Amino acid sequence: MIQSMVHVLLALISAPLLQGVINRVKAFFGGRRGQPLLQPYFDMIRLLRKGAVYGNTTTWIFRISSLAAAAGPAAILALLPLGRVPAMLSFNGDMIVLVYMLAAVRFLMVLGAMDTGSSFEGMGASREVLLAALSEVAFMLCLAALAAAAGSFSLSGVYREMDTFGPVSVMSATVLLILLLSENCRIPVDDPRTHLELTMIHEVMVLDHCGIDLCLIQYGSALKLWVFSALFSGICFPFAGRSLWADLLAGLAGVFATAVVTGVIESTMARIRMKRLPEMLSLASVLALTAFLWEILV
Amino acid sequence: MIQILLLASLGITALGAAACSMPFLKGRVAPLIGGYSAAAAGGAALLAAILVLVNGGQACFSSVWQLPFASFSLKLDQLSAFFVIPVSLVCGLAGIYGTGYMADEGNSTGGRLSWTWFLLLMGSMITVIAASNGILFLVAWETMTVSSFFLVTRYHEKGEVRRAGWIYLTASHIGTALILVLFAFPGAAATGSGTLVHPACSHGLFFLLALVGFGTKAGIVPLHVWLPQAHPAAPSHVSAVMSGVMIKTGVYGLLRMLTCLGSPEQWPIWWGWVMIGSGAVSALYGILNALGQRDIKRILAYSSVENMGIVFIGLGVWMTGASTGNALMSSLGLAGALLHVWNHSIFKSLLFLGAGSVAKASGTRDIELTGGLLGRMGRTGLAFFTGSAAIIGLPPLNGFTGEFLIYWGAFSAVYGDNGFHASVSGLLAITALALAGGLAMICFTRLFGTVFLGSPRSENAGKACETVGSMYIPMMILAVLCLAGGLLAHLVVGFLPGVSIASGTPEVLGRIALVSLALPAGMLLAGALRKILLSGRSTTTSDTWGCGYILPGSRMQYTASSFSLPALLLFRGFVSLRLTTRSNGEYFPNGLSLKSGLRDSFMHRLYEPLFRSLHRLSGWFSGMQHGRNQLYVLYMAAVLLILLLWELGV
Amino acid sequence: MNGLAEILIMLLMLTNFRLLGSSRLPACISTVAFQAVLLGAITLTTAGWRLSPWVIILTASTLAVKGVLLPALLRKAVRDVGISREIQPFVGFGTSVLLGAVLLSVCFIISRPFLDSAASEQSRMLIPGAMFTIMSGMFIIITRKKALTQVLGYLAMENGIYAFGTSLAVEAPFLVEIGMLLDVFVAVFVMGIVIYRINQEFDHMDTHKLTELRD
Amino acid sequence: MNGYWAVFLLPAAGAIILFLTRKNRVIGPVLMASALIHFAAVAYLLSTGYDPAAGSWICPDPPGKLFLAITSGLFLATAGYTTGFLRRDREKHPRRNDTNYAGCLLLFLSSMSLACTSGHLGLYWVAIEATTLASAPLITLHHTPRSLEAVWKYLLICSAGIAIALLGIFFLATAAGEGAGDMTIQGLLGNAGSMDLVWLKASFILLLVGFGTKTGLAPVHTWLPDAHSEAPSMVSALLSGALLNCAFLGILRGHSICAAAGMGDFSGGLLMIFGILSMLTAGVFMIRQTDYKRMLAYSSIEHMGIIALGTGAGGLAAAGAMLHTVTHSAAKGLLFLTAGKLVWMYDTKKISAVRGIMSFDPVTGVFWLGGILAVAGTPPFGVFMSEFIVLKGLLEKQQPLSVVLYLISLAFVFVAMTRLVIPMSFGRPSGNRQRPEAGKGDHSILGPAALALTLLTAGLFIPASLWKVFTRIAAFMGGSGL
Repeated sequence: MIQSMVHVLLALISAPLLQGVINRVKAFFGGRRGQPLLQPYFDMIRLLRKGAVYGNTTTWIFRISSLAAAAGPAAILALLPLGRVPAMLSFNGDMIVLVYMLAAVRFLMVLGAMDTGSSFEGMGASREVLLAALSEVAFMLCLAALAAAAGSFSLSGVYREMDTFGPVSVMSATVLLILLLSENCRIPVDDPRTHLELTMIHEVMVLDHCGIDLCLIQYGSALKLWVFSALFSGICFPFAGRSLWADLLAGLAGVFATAVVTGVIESTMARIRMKRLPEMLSLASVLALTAFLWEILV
Repeated sequence: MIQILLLASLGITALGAAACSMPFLKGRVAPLIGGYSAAAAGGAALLAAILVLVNGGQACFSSVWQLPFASFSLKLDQLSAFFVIPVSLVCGLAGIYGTGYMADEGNSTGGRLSWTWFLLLMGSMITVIAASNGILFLVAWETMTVSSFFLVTRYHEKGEVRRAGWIYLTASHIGTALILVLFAFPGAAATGSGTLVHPACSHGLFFLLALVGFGTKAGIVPLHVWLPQAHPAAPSHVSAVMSGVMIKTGVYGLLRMLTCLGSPEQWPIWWGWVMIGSGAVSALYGILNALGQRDIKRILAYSSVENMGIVFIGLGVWMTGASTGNALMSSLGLAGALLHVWNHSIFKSLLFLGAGSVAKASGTRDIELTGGLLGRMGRTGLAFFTGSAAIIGLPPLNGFTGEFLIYWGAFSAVYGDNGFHASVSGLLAITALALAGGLAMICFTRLFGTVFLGSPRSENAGKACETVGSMYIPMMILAVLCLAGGLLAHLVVGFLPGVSIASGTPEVLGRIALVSLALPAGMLLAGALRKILLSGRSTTTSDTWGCGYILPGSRMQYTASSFSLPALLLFRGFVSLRLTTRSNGEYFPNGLSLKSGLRDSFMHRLYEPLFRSLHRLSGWFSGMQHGRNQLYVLYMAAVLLILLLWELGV
Repeated sequence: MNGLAEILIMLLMLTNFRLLGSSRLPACISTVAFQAVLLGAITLTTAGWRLSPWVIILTASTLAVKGVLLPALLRKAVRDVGISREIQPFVGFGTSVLLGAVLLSVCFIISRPFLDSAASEQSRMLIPGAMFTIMSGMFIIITRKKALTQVLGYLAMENGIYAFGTSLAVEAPFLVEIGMLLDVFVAVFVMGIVIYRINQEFDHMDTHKLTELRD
Repeated sequence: MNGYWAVFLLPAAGAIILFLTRKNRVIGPVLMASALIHFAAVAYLLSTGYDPAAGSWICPDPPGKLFLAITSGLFLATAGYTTGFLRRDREKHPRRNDTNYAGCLLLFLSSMSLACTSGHLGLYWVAIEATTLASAPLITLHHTPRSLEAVWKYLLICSAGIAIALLGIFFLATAAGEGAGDMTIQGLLGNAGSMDLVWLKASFILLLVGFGTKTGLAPVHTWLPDAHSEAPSMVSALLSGALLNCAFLGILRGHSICAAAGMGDFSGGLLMIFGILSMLTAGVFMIRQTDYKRMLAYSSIEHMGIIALGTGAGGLAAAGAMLHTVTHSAAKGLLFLTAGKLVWMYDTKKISAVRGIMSFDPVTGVFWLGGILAVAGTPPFGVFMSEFIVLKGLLEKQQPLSVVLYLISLAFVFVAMTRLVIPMSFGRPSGNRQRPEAGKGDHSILGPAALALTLLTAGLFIPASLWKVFTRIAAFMGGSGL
C-alpha cells in the first residue's frame, strides 16, 4: 500500500521530468545538447509568477477548464497501477472510470477552447473530439482484450497477471503506444512545438490560456503522459521483482524508458497527414480487436 | 394507502384536464391550473411508487368496467412502480415549467386545450404503466398517442408541424396494431390475474411482435422516423415529457410482455442478439444523425434514439447473459438498462427544458443563430451544462452509472470463460457503447459550445434574457437529481425490479462516487491555489488571439456544422449527408455558397420510396373505377360466373 | 302437356336471339312484351295441379303489366326522346347473336349439375332457358350504349328470373308476388323518368359518355 | 297484423300526408313527428321483447331487430339536420317544392323498416327493391349532371344486383323443395338440414353477389362512391349508416341458412374473401382521393368489409361484427352530417380546397377530426372496440392469413385517411364564408352530438346485458336457430 502512495507522490513530482527526457532525447538525435532536463519545471515556475489575462467573451467555463486539466490526471493517478505495484484504489471497473475521467477532462478542455470564440480553438476542439471518439473505442477494446487475457476486471489485477510476453500483450502494447502518442499530442499525431495554428490539435486549444492557467495545463498534460507511459510500460516491460519495492523501481525505470522510446519515435518519424489520422486510430482498434479475438478463440 | 394515492393522481389529472378545457377561463388561469395540477398528480403518483418500491410487494385496485373483456384494474408492482417514478417526476416538473413557458399563449383556446391534452397525456401514461388488463392498457395507450398528437400539432399553422403530426400518428398507430395482436391472442387480456397476456402462439413470434410494436414507441432505428419529426414540433415542456418518459412506456411494454414469456433462462439466444444488434444500430445511427442537425430540439430527439439504443443494448446483455447461464452478466445488464432509463428521463427532460428556454429567449431553434448565451443566461447555462455532461456519461453525474453497469455486464461476459455467444455479444456491446459515447461527446460539446459559448451570432441572440423563475426551478431540481443520481447510485441499485444484485455492486458504485468526487475536489484545490497566487496580481481582459487580425467578428467563430463535418465525412456511409455547393459564374464567380444538410436515410431511402410506390400502385388499381356503367355490370357478371364455376366445380 | 311447355321455352330462347340481334328499339320493346306473354303461358302450362284462381289472377296481372303497360310506357319514352335505333354498340349485332349462342352453351353446361338434382321433372328444359334469358339480358346491359336499351336488358333479365320463379318455385303468398310485380313496374317507371331527365340535361342518352364520376 | 306492421306503415302514412298537402311549411313538423314516433315505436317494441306469431310475414329475427334500431336511431339523428338543410337550401331556389323529396325520404324509411322486420324472404326482396326506388330520387336534389349520372348508375347496377338476388331466393326455394312451406326464415331454417346442397350453394352465391352489390362489397361496390358522394349529406348518412346494414341482412340470412344446413364454412369462407377484398379495395382507392365525401364512401366499403369478415369468421368475431354495425353507423352518420356542414361552409367537396376547419369553426372541427379518428379505429371510441373483438375472434378461429390482411388494410386505411384529413382540419382557414353563427335555430348540432355520444359510450361502456344481445345474434348466425 505504501508503494502505491510513493508511486503517486513520485508521479506528482517527476511528471514534467518525462517531457525533459523526451526533449533531451530529441536533441541528442539532432546532435544538440538540448535544454536542461529540468526546463519544464523552470517554465512552470516562471508561469506561476505571472498575472492573468482572460478573453472578453470567456465565462466561468474557461476558468475551470484549466483547473480540470490539472485535477483530472491527478485524480486518475489514484487508479493507476505501476507494473506489479497495485494502484491506491483498485476495484472492479476502475479501467472504465479511468477512460471516462479522461473524457471528463477532455470535455471541459474542449468547452474552454470553444468559449474563447476563436476559429482556431474551435478547429482544434473539433479535431480533438473526433480523434478522441476513435481512440476511446481503441482504448476500450484494448482494455477488453487485457481483461480477457488476465481474467480480471480491475487494472491492478490485469497488470499483476500480465507477466508473460505473449502475442496478446504485444498487440495491446502497440495499441497503448498509439494511444499514448495520440492522447499526448506527440509527433506522429500532433507536433507540440509547431507555431502554425492551423496544423495544431491540442496546442491550439490552449492558445488563450496564460499564466497560472497555462502552468496548470502543462502540468496536467505531463501527468497524463505519466499515466499513459505507466499503462504502456506495465504491459511492454513485464518485470516481476521479488519485493514490491523492486517492482516500484522497475516500474519507474519502465516509465522513463517509455519516455525515451517516445523521444526516439518523435525524432525519427514525421507527422501523419490530418486526413489519415482516423485510419491510424481505426488500425489501433482493429489491432485491439484481433488481440481480443485471439484471446477468446485461441 | 398506495391505491388511494394512485387513484388520487389519476383523479387530479382528469379533473385538471376537464377544468382547463372550460371555455370561460380567463388570462393566465389555465396554465396555472394545468401546471400545478400536473405537479400535484405527479407528486401523488411519485409517493405511491416510492412506497411500493421501498416496501416491496404490490398494490392492486380493480373495479368492474362495463365493457366486454375489460376491467378497470390497476396493479402497481415493482416494475410498474419503477417506471411510474420518472413519469410522475418529469410530468410534474414539466407542468411547472409549462406555466412559465406557455404564459404568453395561456388564454387562447389552443393554449387552454393544450393543457387539457397535457394532463390527459400524463394520466394515460400513468394508467398505461399501472394497467393490468389488456383493454385498459390499449385504451390508455392510444389515448396517450392521441393526446400527444394534439400536443405535437399545437402550432399547426406551420406546414411541417402538420406533416410531423401525421407521421407521428400513423407510426404510433401502426405500432399499436401489432400490440393489438399481442392482446388479442386467445386467453390473452387475463383480467385481474396480474399477468396481462398468456401467449398462445410461439414465443419467438410473440417476442418479435412485442419488439416491433413497442420498438416503434421506443424509437428503435428502423421504426424511429417519427421521433425526430414529432418531438421538435411540440412545445418544449411537452417534448421533454415525450422524449423523457413517453418513449420509456415502449421499454416498459416490452419488459411487461417479456415477463409473460417464462423465465429468462429458457429464452433462445437469438433474442439477445436481436436486442444488442438493434440497440447498437440505433445508438450509432441516432447519435450520427444528431451530429448533423441544426435544430436544437431535433438534436435532442435523435439523441433520445441513441439513448434508447443504449437501453436496448443493456437489455440485450441481460438476455444473452440469462440464456448463456452467466448470472452476473444478466443481472448487471438489466440493472444498467433500468438505471439508464431513469437517468435518461432525468437529463433528457432537463436538456429539453433548457432548449425550450433557449428557444424562447433567443427566438429561434437554429443553433447557428445563437451563441454566447452563457453570459446572459447563466442559470439556464449551468443547468444545460450539467445535462450535457450527464448525457455524455461523465463520472460525477448519473449518465455514467447506467452505462458503467452495462459495461460491467459486457466485460463480465468477456473476462469470464463463458461461451462464444456471450463474449462476442459483450464485445459488440462494448464497441457500440464506446463509439456512441465518443460521438455523444462530439455532439454535446458542439451543442453546448455553439449555443452557450463564444460570441452571439445574431442580434436577438445578443438580446436574450434569463427566463422566469418558474421555468428555472424545475431545471435546477433536475440538475441536482443528475448529480445525486451519479453519487448515490449505490443506494438505489438495490431496489431495481427483477434484479438479483451481486454482492459487490453497491460497494463498487460507492467507490466510483468517491473517485469521481476527486475531480471536482482537485479543481477546487487548484482554484483556491490560483486565487491565492492571483490575489496580488493584475487580471485584465483583452480580445481573443486572432493571429493579429484587427476586426475579429462573431462570424469568425467555428459554426456547429463545421464542428461536426469531419466526423460526418468519416461516417458518410451510414448517414445521407448532402453537400450542395452553388457558385454563379464559371470562372469569376462573385458568390459561392455551401450548404450541408442531413436527411434521415431511413425516411429518405426506405419509407418515402415505399409510399411513392404504394401511391403509384393505387393509381394503377384506381383505373378500375373509370365511371363506365357497362363495365361495372360486367364486373358483377364476371364475379358471378367465376364463383359459380369455382364453387360448383362444373 | 309438357310438349307445349317445351315449345314455349324454345320460343323464349328465340326471342332472346331476336333481342340480341335487332337494333331498332320499338322492335326490342315488342320482343320483350312477347316474352312476357310467353312467360304467362309457361306458368299456366307448368302450373298443372296447382291451378287455382289466385294463380290465374296473378298471371293475368303479370301479362297486363309486362305485356301491355310497360311496353306502352317505353314506346312513349322512345317517341319523346326521338331516338329509335341503337347505333354501333360496343359489340356488333352479328357478333352479339354469335355470342348469344356461346352463352346458350354455357347455360347448358352450368345447368347440368342442377338438372340431375332438379326437383320436378318438366323443368328439364326450363332451367337452361331461363338462365339464357337472364344472361342475354345482362349481355344487353353490358354491350349496349343507349340507356333505354339497358332498361330493356333489365326487363329481359326480370323475365328470365320470373320464368324460374313462377314455375319452379313453390308459389309465394299472393301479396308478395304482386309486390314483386309492382316493384319491377316502379323500377322501370323511375328509370324512365331518369332517362328523360338525362336526355334533357345531356341531350343525348349514351350512358358510356357519363363518366364524370371516377377516381 | 302485429305491432311491427305499424313500424313501417307509419312513415308511409307520413309520406302520403306530405304528397297530399304539397306545402313546404308542413315538411319540418311531419318529418320530425314521424321520426320521433317511429323511434318511440321501435324502442317500445324492442324493449318489451314483443315477438309476433312465428309464421307471420312480419316477424324480425335478432339481427333484423338490431338493424331496425340502428335505422330508426340514425333517421332521428338526421331528421333535425334534414329540416334545417332543406330550409337553408330553399333560400337558393325559393319556388322549389320539397314535399316530394321529404315524402320519398319517409318512404325510404318505411321501406328500410319493412326490410328489417320482414320474416319472409320474398317480402324482404320487395322491401329492398323499394328502398332502391325510394332513395333514387333522393340523390338528385339539385339535378346536376353529376348527380344524374350517380342516380343512373345507382339504379341500374342495384336493380341488376337485386334481380340476381331474387334469382338466389328462388334457388333457395327450389333447394328447400316441396316441404319449404312459404319461405319464411323460420321455415327455411327449420328444414335446412334436408336441403339440396347444390341448389343451396348456388343460391348463396347469387344472394351474396346480389345483395353484396347493395352492401357495397368489393368487386361489385362500384356504384357506392358515386351515389354516396353526390347525394346530400343526410341521404348519404342514411345510405351508408342504415341501408348497407339492411342489404347485408339478406346475406346474413343466407349465411345462417347455409350454416344450419352444415355448409357454414363454405359461406363463411366466401364472406371472408369478399370482406378482405373490400377492405383492401377501400384502402387502395382512398390513397389518391381528392373528394372527402368519396373518401367517406370508401370508408363505408371498408367497414362493410370488416362486418362481412367478422360474420364469415363466426363466433366471437360475428358478435364483434354486429357491434361494428352499430358503431360504424354512428360514426358514418356523424361524419356525413359534418361533411354536409363542410360542403355548406366551403362550397366545395375538394379536399385540397378545405383548410383550417379547427380554427374556422371549432365545433365542426372537433366533430370532423374526432369522427375520422373514431372511424379509423382509435380506442376511446366504439369502432376500436368492435375491431378489437373481431380481431380476437379471428385469432380464436385460427385464421392467421386473414388476421395479417385485416391489420394491413386497417393500417393502410388509417394512413390514407389521416393523410387527407390532417391538412384539412389544421392550418389557416381557407373558407370564404364568414364564420357561421352556430345554432341559430337550425338544430343541426343535435344530430351529430347525439351520434358522437353513442360512439363514445360504445367505446367505454357496453353493459353485459347489451353485449348478450350481440352474442345471441352471433349464435343465431351460427345456424343454431333462435
